[in-house]
Amino acid sequence: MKKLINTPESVLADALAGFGAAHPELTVDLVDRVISRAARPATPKVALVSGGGSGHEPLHGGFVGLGMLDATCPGEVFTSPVPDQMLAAAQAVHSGAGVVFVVKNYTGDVMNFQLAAELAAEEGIEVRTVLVNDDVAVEDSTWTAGRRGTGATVMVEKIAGALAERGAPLDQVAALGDRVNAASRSFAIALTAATTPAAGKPGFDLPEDQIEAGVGIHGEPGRRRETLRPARELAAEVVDTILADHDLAAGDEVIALVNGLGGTPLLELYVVFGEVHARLAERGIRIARNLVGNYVTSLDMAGFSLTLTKADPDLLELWDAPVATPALSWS
Amino acid sequence: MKKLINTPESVLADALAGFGAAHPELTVDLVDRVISRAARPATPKVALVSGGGSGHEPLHGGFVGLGMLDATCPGEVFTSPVPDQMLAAAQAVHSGAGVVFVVKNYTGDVMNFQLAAELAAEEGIEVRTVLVNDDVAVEDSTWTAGRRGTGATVMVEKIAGALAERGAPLDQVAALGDRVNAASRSFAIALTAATTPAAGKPGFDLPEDQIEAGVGIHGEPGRRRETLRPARELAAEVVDTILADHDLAAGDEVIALVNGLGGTPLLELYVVFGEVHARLAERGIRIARNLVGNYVTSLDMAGFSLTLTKADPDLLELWDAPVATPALSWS
Amino acid sequence: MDTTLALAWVREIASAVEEHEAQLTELDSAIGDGDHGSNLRRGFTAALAALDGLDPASVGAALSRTGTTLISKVGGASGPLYGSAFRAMGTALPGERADAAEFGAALAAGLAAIRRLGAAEPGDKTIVDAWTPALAAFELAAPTGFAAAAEAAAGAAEQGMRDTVPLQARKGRASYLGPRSIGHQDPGATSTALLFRALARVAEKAG
Amino acid sequence: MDTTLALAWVREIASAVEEHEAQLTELDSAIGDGDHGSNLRRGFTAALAALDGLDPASVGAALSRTGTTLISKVGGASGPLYGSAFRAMGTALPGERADAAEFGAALAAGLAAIRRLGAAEPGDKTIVDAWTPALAAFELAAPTGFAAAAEAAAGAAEQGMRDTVPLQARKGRASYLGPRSIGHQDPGATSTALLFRALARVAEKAG
Ligand SMILES: Nc1ncnc2c1ncn2[C@@H]1O[C@H](COP(=O)(O)OP(=O)(O)O)[C@@H](O)[C@H]1O
Ligand SMILES: Nc1ncnc2c1ncn2[C@@H]1O[C@H](COP(=O)(O)OP(=O)(O)O)[C@@H](O)[C@H]1O
Ligand SMILES: [Mg+2]
Ligand SMILES: [Mg+2]
Ligand SMILES: [Mg+2]
Ligand SMILES: [Mg+2]
Repeated sequence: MKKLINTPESVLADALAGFGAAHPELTVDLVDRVISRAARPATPKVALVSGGGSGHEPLHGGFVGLGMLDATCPGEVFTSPVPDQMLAAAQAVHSGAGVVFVVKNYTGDVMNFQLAAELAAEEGIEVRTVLVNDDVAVEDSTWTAGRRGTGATVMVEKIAGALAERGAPLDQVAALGDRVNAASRSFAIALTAATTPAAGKPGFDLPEDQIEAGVGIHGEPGRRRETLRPARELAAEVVDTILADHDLAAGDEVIALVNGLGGTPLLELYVVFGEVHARLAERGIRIARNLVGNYVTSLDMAGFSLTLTKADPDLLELWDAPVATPALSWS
Repeated sequence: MKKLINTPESVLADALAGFGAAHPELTVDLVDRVISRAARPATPKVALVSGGGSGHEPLHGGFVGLGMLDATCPGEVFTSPVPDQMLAAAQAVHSGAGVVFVVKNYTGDVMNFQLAAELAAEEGIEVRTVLVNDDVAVEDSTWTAGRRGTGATVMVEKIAGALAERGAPLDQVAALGDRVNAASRSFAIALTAATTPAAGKPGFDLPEDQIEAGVGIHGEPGRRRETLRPARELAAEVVDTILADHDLAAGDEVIALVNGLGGTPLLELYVVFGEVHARLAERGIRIARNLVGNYVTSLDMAGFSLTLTKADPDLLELWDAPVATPALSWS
Repeated sequence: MDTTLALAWVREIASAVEEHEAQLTELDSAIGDGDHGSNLRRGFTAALAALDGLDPASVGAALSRTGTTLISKVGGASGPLYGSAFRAMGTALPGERADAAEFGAALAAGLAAIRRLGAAEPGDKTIVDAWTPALAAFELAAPTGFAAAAEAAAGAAEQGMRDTVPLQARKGRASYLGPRSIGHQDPGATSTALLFRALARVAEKAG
Repeated sequence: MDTTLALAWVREIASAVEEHEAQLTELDSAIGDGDHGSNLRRGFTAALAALDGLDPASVGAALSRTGTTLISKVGGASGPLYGSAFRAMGTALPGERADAAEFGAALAAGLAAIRRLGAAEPGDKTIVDAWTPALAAFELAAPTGFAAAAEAAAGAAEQGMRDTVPLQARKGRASYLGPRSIGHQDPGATSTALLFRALARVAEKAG
């Protein structure tokens, strides 16, 4: 394992210190491990708080700022943060209008945020939870842990964040978050496995001509192993898998995220985007907005995920609203 | 070799098609291989044109837009573009106020841009060339090819681009580009080698506990092989190497770029930034502005480079000026 | 069980977790995200620190403190699950000592907390698959004394742990693998077996 | 040399480059960026297409066209260098045929173009280190006829190529490696040797 770290144990603390030094416009609490906006809102606004394991950067710290998250609490690498952190994050940014927890659907994240919501309620903070579960690779039933939350998190945080910025009330912001999640589906393909600092070796072995289809963002293997094929075929497979599960028809518009998992050159992500674009065009579906780059990563994993969010004029208008965060910024 | 491509031969064409689909605000000429701003300036302005081999994304295509480049011409992977492309780029954005070529100092880039400048002059386009040569790993003498251009390219393109946007004349924009370059120094460390689609295997082998110090961005080996050490020690080595060659004293301010080479997780880049920040602070040098992320990459290479640009109020003011490009955006 | 034994149990778990950290991580790498070992080590190291110098008034005090620490230090799935279990056990043991029957009831409260929070059924390939047979064995053997009950529970937990191998996971991260989770031993069931083996060891030493 | 031979030379180079693409890439990976093989293949494939159907009026016409194509298709260091060299050779050969002395002068013009653009000295571990001895050998043997001169040039180019191994690069990408460039054969000198070997081959065939 080769990593630019001091020790596996200190990665999170060291990265947070660096993040704080790099982003003076944000407040980084190194003790509670909370990243929050330094400026408090002039009038009370709904606070968006997210959090999850580290190793997915820029998610979530890179999305704290105007028009998106108010705070986040990073856990250890690939490990959900603890309720104390979540509570501290909520307390740091609660301005009286309530807090929305944006939670990716993983057993650990869900349980810890549930305990945190109970603690917050005891402190008199009103909390709503938006559960993100967009990964169609995973079987979804009442008997399973359900679908994972992946790329749609960016969509939910951007769009619900824009609405919160406009002063919408708690229930409305949470309902919009749910709506964006329901309109989103994702699927990922990995060319290599991620190596966590703690494990020190790749989560799984993958021969030179093999890929894992249906992987998550925590280094776990996917649903099946396949042969590496040209980008055109992989993109078609991913698009078709998503469309088979998505309420999208010819004439519809989407927001598309072609997301790098951390170890894939941007050049290749643009190749994939071109193929996704072409495949959707064949189906009569137009990409109205897009992001291409590393947004929800899995450390050094090579590969990509595609997220498609069915768009409508309301969602597009909120998508276009100004945002100013380390990783997403436009006006 | 595992890559998200169709064929090694079509990588550039496919990526450009994807880039064009992803960025409708830019014009992508797939025949001449030129990326340029779609909107023409209302009044003549100096046009900034850069270009170089592909595989360094977001450089340069990701820096085309308001406040930065007017056009770029991507070459094949790690191969300088050809004079025809450079001329086409200049012609696409020349509005009567002249063109500045921002050229990274590599034999191929320099010679091709030189031929292009001759062609442009024949077409009546006034051209100035800003040569970027910031890499202190390389011996600089009249007997050698001189220092490579790396991270400082971002600084030059951002700051000279801001001045051009304000309507400054050709010589002034070029002179500022030269000044930014002269104020900048870089040094890079690689943990792994890059694999080009054409070669199909890593440019060099690097054992599990070894790193290459003083690497460039074209997959070439570095100046020396060293043992992997904690991020703190590597950052100190890089900072000290740069300071030994830089006119920086206690009390000075810098713009710092901690740049990922393509395969290093952002989490680790923040660890490195924290250590760089601390080391500079020990020397009394303050980081006034910074970028942390993948800006000048070398395909899938793991590692980082550090660029320090000595700042003054003028440079900082231009650095802070609005920019709206795919990879750099603020207002 | 008395307060000294409760403290000794947590210490014994901590050293077992430290010793088996790599194994837990290995198992979690195969069907999860490779952090179960470091998660539990971080948690029980913190628990040791939290218990340091503590003079617990009840058997449950040390366990409650351990649970609270796990919740606030571990994260992931195992943090809230084990944390809630220890808190529930702590609440169920308010006295200065507890006999085997009382301790069995506490173990039952622990399992109930895990199932309330995680909603896993036996057979889902989780902690529940080791804890459930361990509890049953403990209760069955309780009349023969604490040490014997703990020994029976440890053996049953280990059997439950091994029995997770052929199961397809339906809860936790391993469920994302679908049929590919079959053939691997569950990391959480493995750490539960360590927990019960630690109990048997301190109980035997205490005589 | 006549126009047919000039065309044959470019075609022979193209097939030599295709055959040795992997070797050139390998050499360029060791001390450069691993694209010399694909650069030249792209260039000479384009040159073949540009020459297709061309009925050159002079020996130089085919070479000029080749040079222009290399400049506009190759990029990198080798594109402008070889491109300018072929253009200079083309300009130096305005007639329908050229004898060995005239062709030697064209080779000299090619080398001058390379050195004007690239500013490399002999010993800098570049194209110049193969072209310089090749030119000298060609001129020396010119009186004995074109084929013999070309054969001598090819041998000298190959010797020059091998002699780059112990050199430390002072120009081009390999110079960034400093002393670590020592012990590797220069890719550009290698492709120059291919160029001259192709010349010897077509000259011999033409008798
Ligand atoms: N819903 C659940 N109920 C009981 N145990 C569970 C549940 N989900 C996961 N687990 C247990 O947690 C273990 C994984 O713990 P850990 O690796 O620390 O957390 P994470 O999965 O968040 O990385 C699994 O092996 C499994 O035994
Ligand atoms: N200044 C120069 N003069 C002559 N030849 C040079 C010079 N610089 C580089 N070369 C030659 O170019 C070769 C590399 O060509 P190529 O790999 O195609 O271009 P690049 O270095 O831009 O990738 C080197 O092996 C060397 O022989
Ligand atoms: Mg985890
Ligand atoms: Mg090159
Ligand atoms: Mg885990
Ligand atoms: Mg090369």
